[in-house]
Amino acid sequence: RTAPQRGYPPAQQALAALAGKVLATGPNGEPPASAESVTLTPAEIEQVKAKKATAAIVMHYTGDGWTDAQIAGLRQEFGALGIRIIAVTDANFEPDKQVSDIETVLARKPDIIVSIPADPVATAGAYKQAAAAGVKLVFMDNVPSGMVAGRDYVSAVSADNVGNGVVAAHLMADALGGRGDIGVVFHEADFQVTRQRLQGFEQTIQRDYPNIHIVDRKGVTGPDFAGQAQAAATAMMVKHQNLAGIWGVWDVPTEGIIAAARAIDRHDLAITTEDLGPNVAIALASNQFVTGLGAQRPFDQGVTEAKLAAYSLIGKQAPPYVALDALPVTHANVLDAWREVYHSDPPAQVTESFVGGRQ
Amino acid sequence: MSDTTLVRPRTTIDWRQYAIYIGFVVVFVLFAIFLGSDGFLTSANLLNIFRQTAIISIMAVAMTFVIAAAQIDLSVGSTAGLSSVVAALAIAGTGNALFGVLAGLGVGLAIGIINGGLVTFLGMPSFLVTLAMLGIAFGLAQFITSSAPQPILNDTFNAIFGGGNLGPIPGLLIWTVVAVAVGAVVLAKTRYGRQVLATGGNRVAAEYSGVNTKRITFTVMLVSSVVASIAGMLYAGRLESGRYQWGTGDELSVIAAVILGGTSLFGGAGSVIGALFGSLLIGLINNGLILAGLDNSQQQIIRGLIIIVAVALARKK
Amino acid sequence: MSDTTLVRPRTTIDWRQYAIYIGFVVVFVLFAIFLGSDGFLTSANLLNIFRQTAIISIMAVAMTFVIAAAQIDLSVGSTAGLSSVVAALAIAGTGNALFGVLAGLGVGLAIGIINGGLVTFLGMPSFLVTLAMLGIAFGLAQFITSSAPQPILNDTFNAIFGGGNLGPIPGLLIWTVVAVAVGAVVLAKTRYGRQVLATGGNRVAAEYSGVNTKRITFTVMLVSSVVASIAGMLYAGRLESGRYQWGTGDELSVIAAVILGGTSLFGGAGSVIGALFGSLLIGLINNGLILAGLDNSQQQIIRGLIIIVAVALARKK
Amino acid sequence: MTGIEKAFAGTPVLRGVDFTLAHGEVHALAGGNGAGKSTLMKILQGVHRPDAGTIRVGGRPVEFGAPADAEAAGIGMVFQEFSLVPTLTVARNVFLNHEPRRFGLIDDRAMVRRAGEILAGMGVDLDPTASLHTLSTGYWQLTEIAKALALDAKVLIMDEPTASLTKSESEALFALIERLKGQGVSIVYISHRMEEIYQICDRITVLRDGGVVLTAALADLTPERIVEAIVGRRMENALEWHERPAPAETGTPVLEVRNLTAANGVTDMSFSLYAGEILGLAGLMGSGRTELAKLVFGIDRPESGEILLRGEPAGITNPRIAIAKGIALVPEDRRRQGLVLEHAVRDNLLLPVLGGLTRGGVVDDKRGDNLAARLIERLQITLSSPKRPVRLLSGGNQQKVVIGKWLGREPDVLILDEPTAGVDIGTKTEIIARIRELADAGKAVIVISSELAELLAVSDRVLVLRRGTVTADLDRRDIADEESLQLAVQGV
Ligand SMILES: Nc1ncnc2c1ncn2[C@@H]1O[C@H](COP(=O)(O)OP(=O)(O)OP(=O)(O)O)[C@@H](O)[C@H]1O
Ligand SMILES: Nc1ncnc2c1ncn2[C@@H]1O[C@H](COP(=O)(O)OP(=O)(O)OP(=O)(O)O)[C@@H](O)[C@H]1O
Ligand SMILES: [Mg+2]
Ligand SMILES: [Mg+2]
Repeated sequence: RTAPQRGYPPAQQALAALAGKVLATGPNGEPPASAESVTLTPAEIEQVKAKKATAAIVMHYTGDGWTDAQIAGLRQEFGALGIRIIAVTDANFEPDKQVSDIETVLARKPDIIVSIPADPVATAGAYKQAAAAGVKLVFMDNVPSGMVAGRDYVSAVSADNVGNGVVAAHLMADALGGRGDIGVVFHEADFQVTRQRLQGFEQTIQRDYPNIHIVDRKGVTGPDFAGQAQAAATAMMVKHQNLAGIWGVWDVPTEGIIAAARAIDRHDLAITTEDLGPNVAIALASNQFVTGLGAQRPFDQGVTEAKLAAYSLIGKQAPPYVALDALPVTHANVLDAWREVYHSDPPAQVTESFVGGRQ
Repeated sequence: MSDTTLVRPRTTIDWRQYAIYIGFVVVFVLFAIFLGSDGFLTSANLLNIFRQTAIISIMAVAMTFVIAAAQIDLSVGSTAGLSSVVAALAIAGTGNALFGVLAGLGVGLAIGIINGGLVTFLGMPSFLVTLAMLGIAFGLAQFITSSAPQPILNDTFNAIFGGGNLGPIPGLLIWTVVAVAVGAVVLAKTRYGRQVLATGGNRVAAEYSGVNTKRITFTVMLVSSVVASIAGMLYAGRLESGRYQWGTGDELSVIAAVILGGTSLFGGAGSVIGALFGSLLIGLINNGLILAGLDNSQQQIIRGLIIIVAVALARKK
Repeated sequence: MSDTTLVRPRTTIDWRQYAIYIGFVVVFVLFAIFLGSDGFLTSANLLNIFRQTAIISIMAVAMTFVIAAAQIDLSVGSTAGLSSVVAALAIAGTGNALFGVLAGLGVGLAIGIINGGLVTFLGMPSFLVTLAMLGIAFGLAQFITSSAPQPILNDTFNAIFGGGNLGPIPGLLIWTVVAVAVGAVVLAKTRYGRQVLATGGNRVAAEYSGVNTKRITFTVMLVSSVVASIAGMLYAGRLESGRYQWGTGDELSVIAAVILGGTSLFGGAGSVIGALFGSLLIGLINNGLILAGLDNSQQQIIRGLIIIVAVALARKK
Repeated sequence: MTGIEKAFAGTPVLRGVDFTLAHGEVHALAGGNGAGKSTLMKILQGVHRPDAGTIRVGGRPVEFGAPADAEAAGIGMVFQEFSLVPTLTVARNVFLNHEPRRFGLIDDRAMVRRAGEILAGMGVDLDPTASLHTLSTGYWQLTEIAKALALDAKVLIMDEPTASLTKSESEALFALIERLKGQGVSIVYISHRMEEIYQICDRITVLRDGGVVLTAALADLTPERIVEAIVGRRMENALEWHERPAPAETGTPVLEVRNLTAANGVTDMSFSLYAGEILGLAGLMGSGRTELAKLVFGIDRPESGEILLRGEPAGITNPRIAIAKGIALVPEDRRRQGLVLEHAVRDNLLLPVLGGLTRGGVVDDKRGDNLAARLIERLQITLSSPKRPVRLLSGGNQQKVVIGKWLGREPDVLILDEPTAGVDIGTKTEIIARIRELADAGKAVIVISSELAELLAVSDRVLVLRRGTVTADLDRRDIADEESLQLAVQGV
């Protein structure tokens, strides 16, 4: 096994060309509007404040950095708009629990529900019930089946998950110098967000990089994503002695991949993934294992969702689908990327472990 | 020399008798006081609590028999999941709700016969058998659907199972009442119920008394699976789709409800009504904590504390 | 618990003796034959099996004592999670690995004292107490970290706990060997071990024989939590970070390993070596099925089938 | 012990009991079932704490919070309900919590050896490595005794140690007691068997309803006087044999066993039982009496030979069929085979007859309660309430519940395995009378008893079993006395 030499110009050009572009389209094929286009005038903000509205945030899950940043963004913007948050629920990825959560928060008669459906089919009934009760709905990432923007809900705001996959693919190609065998650790569930990432990654590899071969794919189902991913990655490396890289569908499974590579001394393994979690950020900063990732902008996404909710209160016409482009993150820009994604300084551990001087 | 402090029969420890009811009332009153303004007491919300706990309550009725017979069934959750997808597929295939129901029940029967058979005739520990079955049923459900949800467009089915209401009363509430009523009478008032308790209390003595303990063990496992398959269809009807994840992790909630209700994990004692209130207590807490606007981590902490305190307080009485 | 445990189906005793070892050998041989070409037999892979099962094995040692004493501990998984984040925070705060370890152990001690105290002195069922504690510890871990992972940059800590190797031997393997050796000797060869078995086998008889059954119950619960907190630090070391999800769902795997190993859920019997092989068997199956390239749903099905068949076959012997 | 008082759940059990045990004496403690014997001794052993009264050991007042304290004070006890762990071996039970250790670790080999020595000292051949749950009551009893002996106690309490032993084990035990006495050990001996008490005891204390009604040296007491003290009224000797009109041993027997052989030890056994007959089974422990009962009742399966019921092959493959065909078994081991200890007395009594109580699928609790009440009445079962767990009953009262379960119905063939173990004289008479009643009503009865006197009192005919086969079939009238039967049993 020869250590791949990093750096592959075609990949770098592809990334440059991608900057600011959104590849995904809305749930009903709507073209994406940009987040920057969603704004409120001071007058409109006063109008909203006067409404003294309440909002409930109904999440599929609240256990990771991404949902945290989303909620932080929502809290900040709702605060600024004088909208009170009366409940934040966590369905622990269980659609039936989410249905219960919706029923329960409806008992508190919120004006707004910002939510990410854990399942587009199963939760539709409950969301329709909410819409019928006159609650303004704003969705993140994913929309319940059979609901129409403008009629049943205000708008859907999503990260460009396809784009994130594409970015990670180009970063992988760059790290492998355009050639080598790689493995894929994907999310074995019917979850649109993670499916789009997989699709973006694999299609890009197959389309743009004929010398890179996906030789093994293994799914993780949770709850122990890291543990499952470690077992999967280990098996891949045992079976394919010259495996050059592995893509992880988001940062938690990727931590398992890192542990696997570390455990069996594969320090030359190139790992790319999605989402800028602290641990993968540290890996990037310290130049270990992770060579790059595609990051969403969950905080901005939250802010945008809050603004769109405000639109509905004052009857302002909202775009049906808003998407935020994917942010390529490498060792070089990891600290800046953190500030951009979370609107806060990177944790000490990340800055400390940055090798090769401050930026 | 007969004393007045009549402890009811089949008591292992007295607290079991009333703990759950006291705990339930205490928690309810507290919520009513502090969350009344947040819509806790609205009839809509109270019905929510029933709706949200119905499926667990129904499985808890059957689990009460299983545990009273000194067995355990960890496969109820994934049996529900498998039944939900099989029913959905059958409906999609035949367009006929009845076939869906039969297919779902078939799943329960098959799994129950396997669980019961292995435990009864090979003498394998029910913990292992049903744990293995948990994986098998879950895997099968995921495999045959390649983990995609199976929408159910048949309104009759969705109305009967979970979705519909009878006037103001949610269908799920009716399902619960029926299941609990039947279960309570059978366990407390029929020969079969007494034999279940005897089998769980002392299998050899029951055998010497002419109880067919193999039959008892087999039937409690069978019924548990069949009820779980009905629960699966209730999920399917309520969520208008079958999905392999329906019911994931329910086994723990169901067993918790049963134990909260005063049934001993070691068998020989059991209370169906207690199990219902165990299930309601958990649902009540979840509902109240969400209305209180706590986030998930805080909910988890407080739920745990409430359960401990409720049981401990009642224990003192 | 009551004298009714005087009677237990004989079957729960016979098959246990060898089931797990036979099952283990059979599965291993099959995998060696069919997966040899996929690198199953490479020393790297065999070490992987140990590495991947180590944490479960270690918790299973302590759980063997808990179950042999006729108790149960559902809180081990989330105790591990809480200890991992507390240790990580302490290291981040003090920059000193030792403080991290002490903080982690402190978590185990605190939880163990609460669990043990409630079970022993309030006579609450350990199932409920530890189920409640599962939620509390999980919620706390999520709350104090606001569900963010806590990276650990201290190389000493990461090397000692899980990360490092001693020459070719993974540190986790050494942890396992030590835990199993100590556990096996204490259970089989010391008076404390006998007292645990007696307490679980017939509490009243143990009391009559001068055994302080309260002390036994308290200590098994305490040790279980402390060991779980060590397991949590092993997660932290292996994944170079503390996170509230570490250990989620481990309670079932741990209990399954113990039962597979021939310990009766009804207490009174227990085998630490058996529990180790129970844990290894599960890990072996997972490893083999992943190498075989099956997707998760197929793995689930086959794992279940293998467990049933392995136990059933051994049962016949 | 002076002024000892104890109440359970408000029910007084001991009302100011004084009890003194002299150095090196064997002191009998007698009384009806539920009189408070075991409770009194459990207080001395530190299991229960007295509500009032003081305990002195060697003149010094002591407070026992737990059995460990009593053991430390040199007191050991053979518990009536046993203090054994079924999942452990005989040896591990014998040395439970006192295991011999080397370098801090348990020395199992030494333990097995010493357990073997103790058992040998009791004249018992029992494998110390046998797991207890595979053994029958007789062996549990012996293990329990060995366990107490292993303590080398200065004061030894024996609560009905011979209840499920046969004569030969009992004799060995008595010899041992003599030796211990010689070594200055003081012994409290609880028993319902008059002849034992006379054989080995120096003094006796009689309890009735939790109070002492008699304490005296045995030398100055007649058996009648003691019985009167126990039951509170004069009564004729229970174990008097009344010759009954011998049933016609012609025509087809109700039960016939031909060349029966089974894995449980029964080999080539043959006999027949006629309507209206009471057949006694005598034998040493392990002689296969219980095993025979288990075969007839369908618990165990025969390998060869046949069982005929009224001339027809019985075809009994499980207890349910046996019961349906009119056979009832009062099992030997009340704790393991007879009772659901956590369940109410009432529920235990009704368990076998629930079918008959069911109306429209639902059990008629009113009729059930009445039936239970009648049985409790007839058997003089002492309890605070039929709805309380049978576990809380005294040993003898528990045994009465087991018998009551089957007296509730009218079986054609009634098999009683050690039915009067632990039952007091008053009730023993009642039970024997009931057995005769059934026989007179044309029912066939098999009585297994290790108390030969009792066997001779009820039987019309006695089968002697040895190593699982019939070695003698004696008409009661041809048996001169207990000794001659004992010789037949031992096969000399
Ligand atoms: N733990 C307990 N709780 C409640 N009542 C009890 C308990 N133990 C004993 N009793 C009651 O105390 C009374 C005396 O019981 P004890 O066992 O001392 O009688 P005993 O003289 O030993 O009778 P036997 O000859 O049948 O053994 C009985 O009525 C019994 O029901
Ligand atoms: N030496 C021994 N070691 C271990 N187990 C024994 C031994 N002897 C007998 N047994 C067990 O005890 C049972 C037979 O003894 P048991 O005492 O029940 O016979 P029995 O004829 O009923 O005599 P008794 O009625 O006096 O007990 C058998 O089931 C066997 O399992
Ligand atoms: Mg007694
Ligand atoms: Mg016998």
